[in-house]
Parts: sequence; C-alpha cells; structure tokens
Amino acid sequence: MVPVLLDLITTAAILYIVSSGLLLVFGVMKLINFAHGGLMTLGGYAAVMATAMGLSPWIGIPLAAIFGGIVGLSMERVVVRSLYNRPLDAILATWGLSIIIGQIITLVFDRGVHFAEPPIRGVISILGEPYSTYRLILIAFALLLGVGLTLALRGTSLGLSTRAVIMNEDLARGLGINSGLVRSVTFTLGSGLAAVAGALITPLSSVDPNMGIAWLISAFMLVLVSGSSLYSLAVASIVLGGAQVVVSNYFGSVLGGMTIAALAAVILRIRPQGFSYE
Amino acid sequence: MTEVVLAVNGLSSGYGQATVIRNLDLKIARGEIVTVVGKNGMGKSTLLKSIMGYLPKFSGSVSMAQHAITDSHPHQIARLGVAYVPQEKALFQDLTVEENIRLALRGSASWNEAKAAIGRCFPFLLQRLQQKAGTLSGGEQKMLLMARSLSVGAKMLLIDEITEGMQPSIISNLVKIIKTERDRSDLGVLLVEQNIPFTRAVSDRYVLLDKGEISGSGNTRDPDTHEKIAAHICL
Amino acid sequence: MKMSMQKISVLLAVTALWAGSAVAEDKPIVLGFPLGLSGANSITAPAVVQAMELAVSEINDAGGVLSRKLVIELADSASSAAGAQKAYDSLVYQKEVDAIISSEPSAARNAGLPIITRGKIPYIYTSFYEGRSCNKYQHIDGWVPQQVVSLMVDYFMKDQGAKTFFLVGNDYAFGRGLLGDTNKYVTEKGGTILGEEYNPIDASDWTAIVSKIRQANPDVIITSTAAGAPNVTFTKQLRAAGLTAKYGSYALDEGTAKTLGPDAEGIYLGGSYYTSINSEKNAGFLKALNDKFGTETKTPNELSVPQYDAIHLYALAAAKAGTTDTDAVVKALSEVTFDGPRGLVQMSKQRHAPLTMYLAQVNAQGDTTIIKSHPNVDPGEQCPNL
Amino acid sequence: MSEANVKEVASTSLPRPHFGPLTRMVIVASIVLIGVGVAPLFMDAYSVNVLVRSMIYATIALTVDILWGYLGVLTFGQSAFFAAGAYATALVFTYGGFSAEYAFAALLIGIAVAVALAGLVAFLAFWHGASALYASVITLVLPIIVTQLLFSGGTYTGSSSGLTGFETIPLSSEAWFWAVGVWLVLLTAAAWMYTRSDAGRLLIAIRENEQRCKYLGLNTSNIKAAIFLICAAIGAIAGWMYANYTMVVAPEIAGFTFGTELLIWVALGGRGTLFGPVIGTIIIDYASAQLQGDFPFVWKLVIGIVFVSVIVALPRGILPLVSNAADWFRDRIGIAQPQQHSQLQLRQASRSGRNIIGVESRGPALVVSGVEKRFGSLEVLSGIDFEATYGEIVSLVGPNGAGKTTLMTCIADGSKRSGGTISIGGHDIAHRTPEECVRLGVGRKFQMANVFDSLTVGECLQIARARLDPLSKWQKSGVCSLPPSAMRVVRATGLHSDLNLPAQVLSHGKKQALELAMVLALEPKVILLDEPTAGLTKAERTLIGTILTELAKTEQLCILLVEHDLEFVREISSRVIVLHQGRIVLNGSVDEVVNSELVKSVYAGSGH
Repeated sequence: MVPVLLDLITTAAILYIVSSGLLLVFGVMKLINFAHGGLMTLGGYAAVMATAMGLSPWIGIPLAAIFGGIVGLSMERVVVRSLYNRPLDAILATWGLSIIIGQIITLVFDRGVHFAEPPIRGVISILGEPYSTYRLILIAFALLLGVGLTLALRGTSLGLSTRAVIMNEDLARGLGINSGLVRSVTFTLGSGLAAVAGALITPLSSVDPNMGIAWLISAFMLVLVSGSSLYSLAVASIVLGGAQVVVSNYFGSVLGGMTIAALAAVILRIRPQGFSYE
Repeated sequence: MTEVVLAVNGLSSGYGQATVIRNLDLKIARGEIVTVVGKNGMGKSTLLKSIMGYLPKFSGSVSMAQHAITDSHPHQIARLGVAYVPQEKALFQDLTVEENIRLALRGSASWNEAKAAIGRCFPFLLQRLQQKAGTLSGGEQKMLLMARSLSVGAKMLLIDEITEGMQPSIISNLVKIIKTERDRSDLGVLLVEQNIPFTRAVSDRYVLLDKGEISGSGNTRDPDTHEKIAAHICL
Repeated sequence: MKMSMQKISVLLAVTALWAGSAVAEDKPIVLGFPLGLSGANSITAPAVVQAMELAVSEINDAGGVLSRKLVIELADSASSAAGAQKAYDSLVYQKEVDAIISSEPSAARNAGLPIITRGKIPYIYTSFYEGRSCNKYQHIDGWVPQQVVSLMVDYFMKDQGAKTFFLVGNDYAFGRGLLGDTNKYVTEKGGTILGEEYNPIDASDWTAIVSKIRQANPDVIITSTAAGAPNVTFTKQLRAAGLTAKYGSYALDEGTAKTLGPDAEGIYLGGSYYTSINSEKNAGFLKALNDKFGTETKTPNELSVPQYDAIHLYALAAAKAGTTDTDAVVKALSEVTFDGPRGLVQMSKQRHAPLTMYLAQVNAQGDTTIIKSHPNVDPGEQCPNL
Repeated sequence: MSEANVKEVASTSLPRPHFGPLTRMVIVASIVLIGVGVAPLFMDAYSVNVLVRSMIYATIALTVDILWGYLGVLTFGQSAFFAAGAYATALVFTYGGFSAEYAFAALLIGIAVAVALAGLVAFLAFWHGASALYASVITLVLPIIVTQLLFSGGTYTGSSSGLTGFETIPLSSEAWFWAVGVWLVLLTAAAWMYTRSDAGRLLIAIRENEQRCKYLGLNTSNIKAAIFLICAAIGAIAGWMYANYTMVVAPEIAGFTFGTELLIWVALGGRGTLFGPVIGTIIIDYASAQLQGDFPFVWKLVIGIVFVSVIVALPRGILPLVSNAADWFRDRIGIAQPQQHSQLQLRQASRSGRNIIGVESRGPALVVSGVEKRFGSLEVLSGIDFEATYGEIVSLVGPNGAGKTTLMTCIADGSKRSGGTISIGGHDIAHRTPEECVRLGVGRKFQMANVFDSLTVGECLQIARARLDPLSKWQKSGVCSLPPSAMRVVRATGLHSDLNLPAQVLSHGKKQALELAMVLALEPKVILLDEPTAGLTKAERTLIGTILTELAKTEQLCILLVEHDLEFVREISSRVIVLHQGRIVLNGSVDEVVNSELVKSVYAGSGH
C-alpha cells in the first residue's frame, strides 16, 4: 500500500509541475498554449547543456527558466498577441510553434536521445519501503511551486495585477493596469515554468526532440478541468493522477495511459467547470 | 473659470456600427462637479466608457489635462489621473478591500496617502481592509468604490450612477465627501445620474443627455433645476 | 493549378523514359534505400548511410557487379507508413531501382511491401523484427525473436541461476512478439514469470510498472521496449527506484546505452552485432569505416551492419544469377553467403538468416563487453510457404 | 400584399445572360473530370501513385474544412474515422479473404463504426451548452484512444506494424486514379453546392451565432451532430479506399498527428473555401513526397513556420490570396467579373399554423407564476407573477439591474429559472430548451441587434424561416416566404431593397428591424422584445411602434417589451409592469403607472 500511495503522490506532484505553467497561461489569457510541450523539451535540453558544460545538474533548472522565458516572450510578442480573440486559432498557432521548436532543436542537436546528469540518484527508505529519492524531491518541488506561485500571485503587486486581469480585465484596465504587459509577463512566466518542468523531469525521462509532447495532452486535460485555479489544479492532479496510478496498477498500463484524457472528458461533460468552484 | 482638466470635443462613439454618442462637446474645469442626467439608454454610460477608452471614438477628440487621449488605452488614461467608477462589476469581489484599493495605486500614490484619504472619507473601511470586497453590503461596496477613486490621487473622477440602490442617508454623506475632497485637491468630477436630489446637492452644473446628444444644461443653483431635470427623465 | 502540375510531371516522365532507354546497356545498378531520415529512425540513420556507402564503395572498387557500378538512391520514409509509401513509390516508379534494401520499423516495411509486390523488385529487409513477414520478393538478414530469446534466457537461468522473471515491453508488435516468445521459453525451461507488463508506445510514465516490479522482486527483468525514448524513460525510472535485479534488454542499442550514463551499467544486451565483437572481419570493418569517414564515423549498430551485409549479399546474388532480373536475383539471394562483421550470413531458412548471436553487457564506461556467443542460431519456422 | 404568392424581384440589377453558378460549377467539374480522365495517360507511375493517396487525403481534408471552416468545429479527430474505414477493410480482407461482397460489407462496416464513433463524440461534444473548446478537446481525445485500441489489438489488428498482405479490389493504379479522382470531384462539387445552398448558409449562421439559431427554433446540436456524422462517414469511405488501394493499414493513420496534419493542409489551403483545402492537400502532400527526402528536418520546419504565419496573418489561408490576385489582375486587364446577385424573391407564406403545438387561443397567452432566479446567493428575481393575453402589449420597465432581461431569458429558455412556473398558450415550458420554447410559440429579440453579420439580409430571413420552410440542401432556392407580419416589417423599413446586402453593413436601426422581422418569421404567439428601439432615430421608433401596435391587433400577438424609453412605452403599451430589484412593484395601466409616485421615486432615485 505504501508504494502505491507514494506513486500516487509523486505522480500527482509530477503532473502538477508539468501543468502549472499551462494553467497560468490559460487562467490569465484564456488560451491554450500548445507549445507547452515544445517548451518542456527546451527545458530538457537546458539540462543537457548544463551537463555538457560540466555544471551542477541543479543549474539546469534556472537555465531552463531563462531559455523558456526568452522563447516564451518572443512567441507572445510575435505570434500569440494577435490571437487573443481567436482562441481556437491560438491552439493551432502554438502547435505550429511547438513544431518549430522541435525542428530547431533537431537541427541544433540531432534527433537522438541526449544525456543529462540527474541532480540526485538513489533511494531512501519510507516506512521500510525503499523509494526513489528524486521522486520524493519532486513532491517538495511541487509544493514549493504551488506555494511559490500562490505567494507570488498574492504577495506581489504584479501578482495582484495578474489576478485582477484574470477576474475582470476591463475593470483592471480602468484602474491603470496594463493588461497587455500582464499577459506578456504571464506568458513568459508560463513558458519559463514549462521549461523548468522539462528540466525537472529529465531524470525520469528521455531527452529527445519529442520529450515534451508526451506530457502535453495530460497537462492540457488537467488544466481544462482545473479552470484557472492553482488549488483546483492540485486537486485535479491528485484525482486524475491517482486514477491513472490505480488503473495502471489494477487494469494495466495501457488503460492507465488513457485514464487522464478519458476521465477528464467525462468530468467536463458532467460538470463543465470541472474542479473549479465557479 | 480655471484650467480645463477634461475636454471632450465633437465626440461620436458607440458599439460596433451603432452610434450612441453624437457630436458631443463637454468641458470640465479643475474643481468643478458636473452631472450628466438622462434616462436609461440615452448614452450616459457610453459617454464615460468612450472617454475612458473602452469604446472606439468614431470622430472628435478628448483630452485630459492637455494630453490628447483620443486614441489612448484605458490603462494609459487611468495613469493620467482619471479615476473611473463603472456602474456594474466595479469591484473585484474575491479580493480584499485593501487589494481592491492597492490595485488602483500607481507610481507616486502611496498606500499611506491612500489610507489617510480613506480615514478621512470612509473610516469604517480601515477596520475591514482584510475583508473580501464581495462580503460587504451593497452600500458598503459603493463606499469602497468611492474610497478607491478618492485615494489614488486622481485629478478627475468619472462616476457612473453611484447612487443606484443607495440609502438616502448615505447619499447625503456622499455629497459631503465628494465636495470636501473636491475642495481639498481641486478635483474635476463628472457624474452620470438619474437621482435628482443628489444631482442638485452635489454638482455645480448639469447637462441633459438625450439620445446621445446634449439637449440642455444649467447651473444646479437655478431655481427651475428640479423641474427641468424631472421633465427630462420622468414619464 | 492541378493541371499545370500534371503537365510538369508528364514532361518529366517522358524525358526520363527517353533518357532511360538510350543508355540501357551500361547503366549502373541502382539500389534503393528507403530510410527514416526524419522521425524515430533518424537517430540511427547516419550510421546506416555510412555502412551502405562503405559497402557500395568496396564493391565498386572491386569492379562492381556484372561490370556495372552500384549506385545508391536514398528516399526518406519518415519512419512511418505514410512516409514509406511515398519513399517506395518514388524508388520503384520514379527512380526505377533494381533492388530495395531497408531497415525500417515494421509498419513502414508493411506499407512498402505492396509496392514491392506491384513493382516486382528484389527486397532485403535488414532490421531485427517480430518475425513472420513473408513476401515472395523479400529476404531478411536481421534476427527474429526465436534467435535471441534462448540465448538471453539460457544465460540467466543456467549461468546466473535465475528462477524468476519479469517481462516489460511497449505495446507494439515487436514488444509483444518477443516477450510472448520469452514467456513461453522461460516456462518451458522451468522458470517462473512473475509479470508481463506493457506500456503504450508513446507513454513516458512507467510508475505503475516499476511499482509492480518492486513488489514482485524478480531475479531478472527482461525488456523489449521501443527504441529511443521508451528504452531511456524505462531505464531511468527503474534505476531511480533503486531496483537492482539483473536487467536484460532486447532493444537497447549501444548508442542509446551511452546516453543513459551510469544508469546503463550492467544491462545485458542480446543481438547479432556489437562493436566489441572480437573477429578479424569486424576489426576490418571498423577500420574501413574509420578510414573512409575519419572523425565523422558514426558507431555502427544493429541496423547499419545488416545493411552492409545485405548490399554485399545482393552483389553476390546478382553475380551468381548473372543478371539483375528479379526472379533470378531473388532465387540467388537464398543461396549466397557473406562473411561479414557479424559472422557468416546466409538467408537460406525460409528467406531468413541463421546468425551468430551475441550476449553483451554494458560496462561502467558505457561500452559493451561480449559475454557469450552462439554461432548459427536458426530462425525457426518463419515463412513455411516460401 | 393581400394576395398570396405575390412575387417581388428584389434585386434591381438587370437580368443579363450569363452562366449561373450551378452551370459554371458543372462546367468546371466537367473540365476537371476530363483532366482526371486524361492525366494518368501522361503521368509517370510514380505521380499517379502519389496523387491517388493525396486525393484520398483531400477527401478527408474536405470534411475537415466543412467542420472547421464552415461549422466552426475545430476537429483533430477526422483521422479516427479514416482509420475506422481503413481498418474495417483490412480486417475483413485479412480474416475473411477478398470478395466483392466482402469489399462492400467492409465499406458498410467501416461507415457504421465511424458513424457510431462520431455519434459518441457528438453526444459528448455538441450538447446544449458545450463550448467550442470542449468540442475540440473531445475530438482530440478520440484519435488518442482509437490509436491505443489499435495497438492493444495485438496480432489481431497488427498492433504497431499494422496489417498487410491482404488481397483487395484488383484495380490498376490508373483505375484507382480515375475512381478516386471522380469521387473527389463529385464530393467537392456536392460540398460546394451544399455550402452554397440555403441549408449551407445555416452552417455559417451556426458558426457565427449559435445562440441566435437556437432562439430561431433550430436544434443546432442536432444539425452539428448530423454534419459531423456525415463527415465521419465520408472519412470512413476515404479509409476504405486507402486500405483497398495501398493494401496496408498502420495505426498512425488513426493518430492525432495525422489529424493535425489535416488541419495544417486545410489552414494553408484556406479554410472555408473547399477548393483551397483540396488543392492545398494535394500540393503539399505531393511536394512533401519530393522535398521531405532532400530536406528531412528543414522541410518540416518550413511547414511549421508557414503554418504559424498563415494562422496569424492569413486566417483564410492562401487560396483567397490567389483568387484576390486573380481578381485584381482581371480588374487591371478590364475583364470585370459580373457581380453575382442571387436574386432573392420574397413571397408571402401561407399561414402554416402547424408550427405551434395546440395553441389555446382563449385564455392567457403567457402565465408567469412565482418565478425566481438566483445566481448563487444573489437573488435577481423573486416572486414574479403576471399574465398576458393575446393582442396585448405589455411593457416591462424598471431601472438597470431590475431583472428585466433576466425575466425575458427565463421565459425563452426553460432551463434558466431557479423556481416557479411559466406557461405559453396553456403549455408549461418546464425545462425546455430555447428551440423547444420556440415551438411553443415564443419569439425572442435580443437587446443588442443579434443577426448573422456575414450573411445577407435575405439569408438571415431564410434561416429565421428554416424551422417552418426547410432549406434547400443543394441550391439557392432564391425564395424566402415570410408571414404577413414579418413581410410588413421588411417592407415598412425598406429592408426589401437590401436583401442582398451583408447584414453587417446595415445601419443599427435596420439591424433591429431585421431581427424583429426574423423573430416574426417564426410565426410566434408571444414575442419578447428587449429594447427594440435602442439606438433608433425618432422616426424609426415611431415606425416600429406603429407596426407593433398593429401586429398585436391584427395577428393577436402577445408582445412583452423591455423598454427604457418611457415615452415609447406610453404610446404603445396596453399595460405596464414595473420591476425594481427583482420584484414587481406595480402592474397596471399606462396611466396608473405614469402617475404613480412610487414609479417616480424608483426612477428619480429619491428612495424606495
């Protein structure tokens, strides 16, 4: 029971880390960033570069944040900005951007798998069960991310402005908040988070030009059932991630792989607002 | 009269294809309180939204303290010192009282000055800074709205039907506060109203709006004010 | 728009036909290579290209085949069925190649086979695969499950005294086929299968499977995960969980093992080619590659060496048949033998090849060490009707 | 206009001899068909083979265009239906062997499976209230699950390797080229005729303003589902052809990647143009066969960059750019294209009466009792009780936020109120959807003029009439029958001379009038008008007022009116209901209300 429980919590933590950037963008801008997977890949390669340069694997994480942020900012400026009123087109355009990111990575590196040194190896014993230390650290990261983002949104004036734009953009503009700037910053931050997530999962994932795509659909579904709340996302990660672990354990991984997408579709059919309160 | 703070020249605007405001001229001087009176659907709110940059201006120009704001965005206009109080959805219900006010503070305006202004006008709010705005009563929410607009160091207030659903006693208090703050910092105030007693008590001038055009105006001290306005807005 | 495009094609076609007939006598023999230049197989493609270039230049330097030169015609199959259809069409109908040699995923091969059949062209498939692909124009010099299973399982059971096994694969034809055979063989030999688990081919999360392995606590884990990412994600997640059972993989290649760093150490690999094979032919092959490509040399692998062998086999077959005529070449391909880096290769068993099979282990440096080899391992019943 | 069937030619342009669109289409299609017939004789085998596949893909791209470009449903899932057709064929041939009967059976099975899958998707994605994003999500999940099922089929479905080695219809490549080419041309022509037809305009109406369609009594969910099912069937047919022609199936044809590739082709060709996606698919697929080998990675990068640029800068794709350039060129050399005026004729509809379910002409038209509406803890309406009879004009007045529009919504959509009952002509509306309420005889006009901006005035009227006069599915009928009431509004406001103008260029007043005419075209018994005179000039108001008064009298309509213009209210109302803070504070004659101190205080704001 203990390992299944730990699997459940760590899976939820990984899903939370992977989805939070997408949620931030969806919450503020009401559009789905399909380049999220591509940005995660970028983060994975940041970790590869950190290894290649002989830096500590931990350096890969801020490096990923910088890469993702820069790429995200340019994407917002050049492409996403003109699609605020065309949310379905925004999905397609960001998907196109994801293709572009993947191909550029392929051209710069190659199509193959690359090596990134994991920050930590080994297992520690939890209630007599040996368990992957890194997966446990990811729980801490997820908590840190959740608390950090919540504090950033609640404690800083930019965060306050961001929340205001989420709640009522027109009113926020009338109070002197430059909502365009808030969107830019949000997209940059969301992209940075995507890349950080990519760097964080490298110890558990292969680093190749498609690494992020595998996570995209799960992240996308989680965000849709979470609306725009970080809290709902935590609930959704635990419920859907948990369902995936349970289904994989008792009905096989093949069904487990479909769990998040299928369950989310059904949840949204029954309750269009998903796990959020509104 | 002294320096003009808000000048509207030949403004036409509206929604999409529909022209609601037609060729409208209006000037507000510093320290002047002007009320636009009209029935629902005559374009009062549209006028404020157009000035604030929410709606496209089809023709004409608007300037605020000598800055042309005809093509400016709402946030730029707000930063020039215009505090706008919309009629509906004017508060962030899920944010606290303090957050609602802080959101409007820009650059020079400090939280301490804002608190001082709140203490002067609506001292009860200081005890409730951490309360969610949505949990305030309807009347209290209106006062929070006023508090927000008065605490940001604005030069010009645009207020859309603040008295809607307000108790008469609160209304008379509001009149006092608006006038005091006007005297204190030489504010220009543009109100949109249907409440005749409030209009008479608070403003220096009134303008009658009819189907997007100004159909009359006057000084609120004129003895026939009530009749003129009543004839305009009642059945 | 459509019309004008067609006109251009018409012109091109006419020109090609005319040019073709004029120089028929001494034209070179064109070998078509549909190859995953993009998509999943693009990882191994550069090594494959080098191996084929080496083979062709060796043959041409020795005077060619039937005193005609060999020429390489490459086409990208994008490692997919749709891409393969385009590539095979282009090679068969546009480039009019004399034979096709390829090392693609099974879906791409299957997509190409109907075109081979229509075009009536000798075809050599050079990848290890799940077995039982039969077509009258096809020969195969890669290994099939029967050839590797006994080698791997016998080693663990006899040499290492292992009793319990856990099988892990991706849910795809090769994964299922290989593990199914393994399961059967282990049971026959008196071992116990504690679990046989499959993950979707595009899955990146192995949490539940790793958990089950931990609970089952087997002596040996044998995997048949898909090449590239799945091999890596599984190994990383298995190692992160601190599981120390013996780990044998049918699908991990030397190159990917290197990108796993210390996680790959100790993994047993089964197959027909490793660079560490200690033979004169292999040493000669590696040297020739190095001489030809220098610092650009890509590590040869389980796809590139069979490709090298296949080109030589084709050359021998055409020489034996005395013609490039399809039926004669296909017949000769079952008869010729080539002694290459992998040892003797003859596609004589129902179009499949008995091969020398090797068991290797990854060492701390990420290189492989050969532990065991079985010569002349029979592919068994593959195409009894051919 | 007292006689029925009086024709009225709306367009003023002179009838001059030129080919009608239908004739031109037949000519173009014939030329292309001849091209298809001749092409394989001149092309090399390679081009024939590649183009057969490209043309099969083009038929699915066409369905993607109908769904996305016309209906506004962004679908990632057409690949799944393609796979259904292809796998049905491969499985039947693999396990049953080939025969003509089996080939036909495989086609039927493929279509059946695809339609069943599409039915499931439609059930999930197109229910009343589902968002466009949700529909896309479902179409995204579909290929993922179908692919997984194919993998899980193991040796039965061939898993990752797919199925091959089965015998199929023994046709040469050339024969396939002809068969697929003819099918593609016919399908494109049919799609072109359908999208140009009256019924095809409805797709655009749904894309633009689904809500308005529902309030015109059209069950948009069913319409969307029907189109989706047909497109799934066409996808399955394409899959059947693919499996027969290529003699192989692989799971990738079901996948999300192929689904997105279809979207890319459609986007580049030009969504909503039919020809663009068809030509785009053929060119891009053909070109990628050539270029992908030479520049494997750069080619995909280029496609990605072009795709993003097109989405951002040319949402209508590249084809419109080409045709605009052609128009410009024609203008330059002076060959002016004759302006296509569909010459819509208005006819007076004979009274149908069949639309309203058993109206009790005696008794009240509308009974509202105890109606409440709450948003969370906020009470917007409470204890609303009133009745209105046929021939009566009742005005709802009250300050902003009094709940007037909310009350209208509750009457027109049975699912909106939180409590109480409403009945129309003696029928309880229960929890009926807006389109069902229309069947009970409710017509609703919205506050902001709510018409279909990119359709013409005539098309807007036809769609308003669609519930009673089914739209032609293959041509522009050129006729729109209107009941006398709607006809009167159209003629009085001069809309009859604007029938061929896009609705978006109308003045605000004419838009309001058009919407009113659209509502009247439903032959309602109770009409709800939300500020019909907002933004109108004095003259327009008077006109509308007169029309409404007459309609109430002659047609015995019950009209419920929300109005701020109290002068207007006084002129036309038979009764006035004053709403304040969600309650009825007064319900009486015009005079009673006008002279009420209560009302004055409500309006003048001097207390409650």
